[in-house]
Amino acid sequence: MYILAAFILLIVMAFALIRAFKGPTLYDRILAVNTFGTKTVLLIAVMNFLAGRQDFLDIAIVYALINFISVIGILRFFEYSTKLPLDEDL
Amino acid sequence: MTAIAITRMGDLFAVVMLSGIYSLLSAALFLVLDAPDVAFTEASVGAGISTLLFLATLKLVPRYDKKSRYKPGLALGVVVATGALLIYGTLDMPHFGKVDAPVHEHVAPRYLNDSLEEIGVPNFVTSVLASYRGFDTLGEVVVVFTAGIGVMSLLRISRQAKKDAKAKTPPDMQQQVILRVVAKIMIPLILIFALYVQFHGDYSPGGGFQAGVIFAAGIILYTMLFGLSTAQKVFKHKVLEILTAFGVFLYAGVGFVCLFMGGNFLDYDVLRHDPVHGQHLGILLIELGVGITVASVMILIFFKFTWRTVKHKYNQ
Amino acid sequence: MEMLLDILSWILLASGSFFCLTGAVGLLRFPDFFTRIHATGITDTMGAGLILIGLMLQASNWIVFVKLVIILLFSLLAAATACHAIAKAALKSGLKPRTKDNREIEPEEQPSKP
Amino acid sequence: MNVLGLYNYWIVVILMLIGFYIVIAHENLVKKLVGLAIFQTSVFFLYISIGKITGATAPIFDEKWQLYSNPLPHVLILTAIVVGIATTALGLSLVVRIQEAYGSIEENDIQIQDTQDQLECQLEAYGIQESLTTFDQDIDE
Repeated sequence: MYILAAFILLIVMAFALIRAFKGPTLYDRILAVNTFGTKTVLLIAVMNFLAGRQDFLDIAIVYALINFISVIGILRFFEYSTKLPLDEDL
Repeated sequence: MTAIAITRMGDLFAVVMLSGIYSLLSAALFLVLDAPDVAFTEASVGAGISTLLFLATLKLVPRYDKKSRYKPGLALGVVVATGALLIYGTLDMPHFGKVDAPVHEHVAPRYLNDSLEEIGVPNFVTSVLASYRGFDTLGEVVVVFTAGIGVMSLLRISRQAKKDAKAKTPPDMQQQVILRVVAKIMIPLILIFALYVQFHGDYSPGGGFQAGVIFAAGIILYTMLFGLSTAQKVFKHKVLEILTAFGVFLYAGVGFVCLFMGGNFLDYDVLRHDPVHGQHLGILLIELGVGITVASVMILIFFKFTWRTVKHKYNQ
Repeated sequence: MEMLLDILSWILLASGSFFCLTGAVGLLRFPDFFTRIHATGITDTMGAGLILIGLMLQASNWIVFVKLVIILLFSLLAAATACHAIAKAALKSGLKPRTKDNREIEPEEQPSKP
Repeated sequence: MNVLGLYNYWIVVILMLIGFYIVIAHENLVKKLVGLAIFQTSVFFLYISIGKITGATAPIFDEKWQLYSNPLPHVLILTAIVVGIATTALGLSLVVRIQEAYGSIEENDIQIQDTQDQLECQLEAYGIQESLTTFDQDIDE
C-alpha cells in the first residue's frame, strides 16, 4: 500500500516537473516548484514507513519549512524586480 | 533524476528554480541511500539558502543569458571524452551496495561497533563528525567562517551609503497581510525546530550544521517579509560578527580545554570523570559552536546580499 | 480493531493519492495559470491531509504521531498561504484570468471555471 | 550483471558531465556557478553511493537493525555541503562585484574589456596617442 502511494506521488512529481519545464509563465514554474515540494514532503513521510525507520520525519518537517521559505523568497525577489515581460522567450 | 540537470535555459530565474527542484530531488535520493543527515543538510542548504542567494544575486545582474557566440562542439567533445575515460575508470570499482567493498573495511566497522560504548551517541554520524573526526570538522567550520569573512569584505558597504539606503528603504511586502500573519506563526516554530535539531542531533538526524542553516532560514524569512531594517534591529550586525567568531572560538576552545585537562586536542574523555559523559558534553558544546557559526555566517551573507539589492535599487 | 485501523488508513492513503493525482493532471492539462493554481491548490491540501492522516493511523509510537501532526499543520498553513501569495503576485503582475471575453491563449477550447 | 552493478557510478558520471558542460560551454557566470553546484552534487552522490550497503539502514542506532550503512562518507559530505554553500556564496558575491565593475557577467564581454584596457595601457606606454575606435570596431566584428 505504501508502495502504491509512493508510486503515485512519484508520478505526481513527474507531472509537476514537466510543468516546471514547460511553464509558459514564471508563476507556473513557481506553482510547480511549490507542488513539487509538498509532494516531496508526503513522499518522505511515506518512505519513512516504507523503510521502517522512524527518524526520517524530521526531514519531512524541514522540507515543509524550507519549501515555504523558498517559495516566498522567489516571490519576494521576483515581485520587486523591475517590470519584466510576462512571457519568457525561451 | 538526471532529466532535471538539463538546466540550459535562457532565463536565469527558471534555471535557479530548476536547481531548487534539483536539490530537493537529490536530497530525496540521499534519503533513499540511507543518509538522512546528508539529506537534511542538502534540503535545508541546497533548496533553501542557496536558492535564495542565487535569487538575491539575480536581482543585481541581468536576468537573461546571452546566446553563446561559439559553437558548443568543442566543449561537448571535451565532455564526452572525459566521460568515456571516467566510465572506463569505474569498471574497476566495487559494485553498488556490496558489503565487502574496501570502503567498509577500514575505519567504518570501528565507528559502528565501538562508538556506542566509547561515545554513547546513537547517531553514528554525529559521533564520527564531532568526536572521531572532530579536527576535520573544526577545519570545515573555519572554512565557513573564512568564506563569511570573504563575502563580507567583497560586499562591503560604506556607512554613508548605508544611511542613505536606510532612509529610502521601502517597507517590504507590507501589503501581504495573510503572508505576514502566517509567517508570524511559522517563524517561532521554525526557530524552535532549529533548536530541537541542534540539541537532539545525538539521537536523530541533525546537528550543528543543519540547525544553523534552519535557524538562518527562519531569520531570512523574517527579513524577507518584514524588511531588512526591522530584522537588523533584532540581529545587530556587530553582534552577528562577534557570534561568527565566537562559534569557532567555542569549538577550538573546547579542544584547548581538553589539552589543558590532560587529554589530546578535542579528546572529550577528560572533560568529566566518566568518559561517556565527557564525550556528551564535548559534542554538545562543539555542535553549539558549529551551529552558532553557521547560522550567523548565513544570516550575515544574506544581509549583505540584501543590502546590495537595496543599494542597487536606490542607485537606480 | 487493528484490522479496522489498517483498512481505514489504506482507504485514506488511496484517496489521498487519488486527490494528488487529479491535482497533478490539472496542473499539467489546464489551459491557463489561474485554473492550474485552482486545480493544485485545493487538491494539494486535501491529498496531503488525507495521506498524512492515513499515515498517522499507522504510527507505532506517539512521537511519530506528533511529528506527523506537526507536518500536517505546517503543510496546511504553508501550502494554502503559498498558493495565495503566488496567485496574488501573478494577478498584480498583470496576468489576467482567462474568461469568456479574454481568451487569447488557445481560444478554441472551452474555458473552464476561472 | 557484472557491469550493470556499477550503475551508480554512471549516474554520477553523467551528472558530473552535465555540470562540467555547463561550466565550460556557457559564458554566463551565474550559470557557471549552477553548473558547479551540479558538479558538486555529483561528487556528493559518488561518496554517498559508495557508503550504501544493500539491505542496511541509516546509521542511527536502533535495536531492530544490525547492518548500517557506512557513516564516514555521510560525515564528509555533510560538511562538504555546508562548505559548498559557503564557497558558492563567495562566488556569487564575486559575480556581484564583477557586475558592478564591468556591467556584465558574460565572460566574453569581460575579456573584451580587459584586452581593451590592456592595449590602452600599452599604447600609452609607447606614447602613441591613437584613438581606439578602429580597434573597437574590429572586436565587435
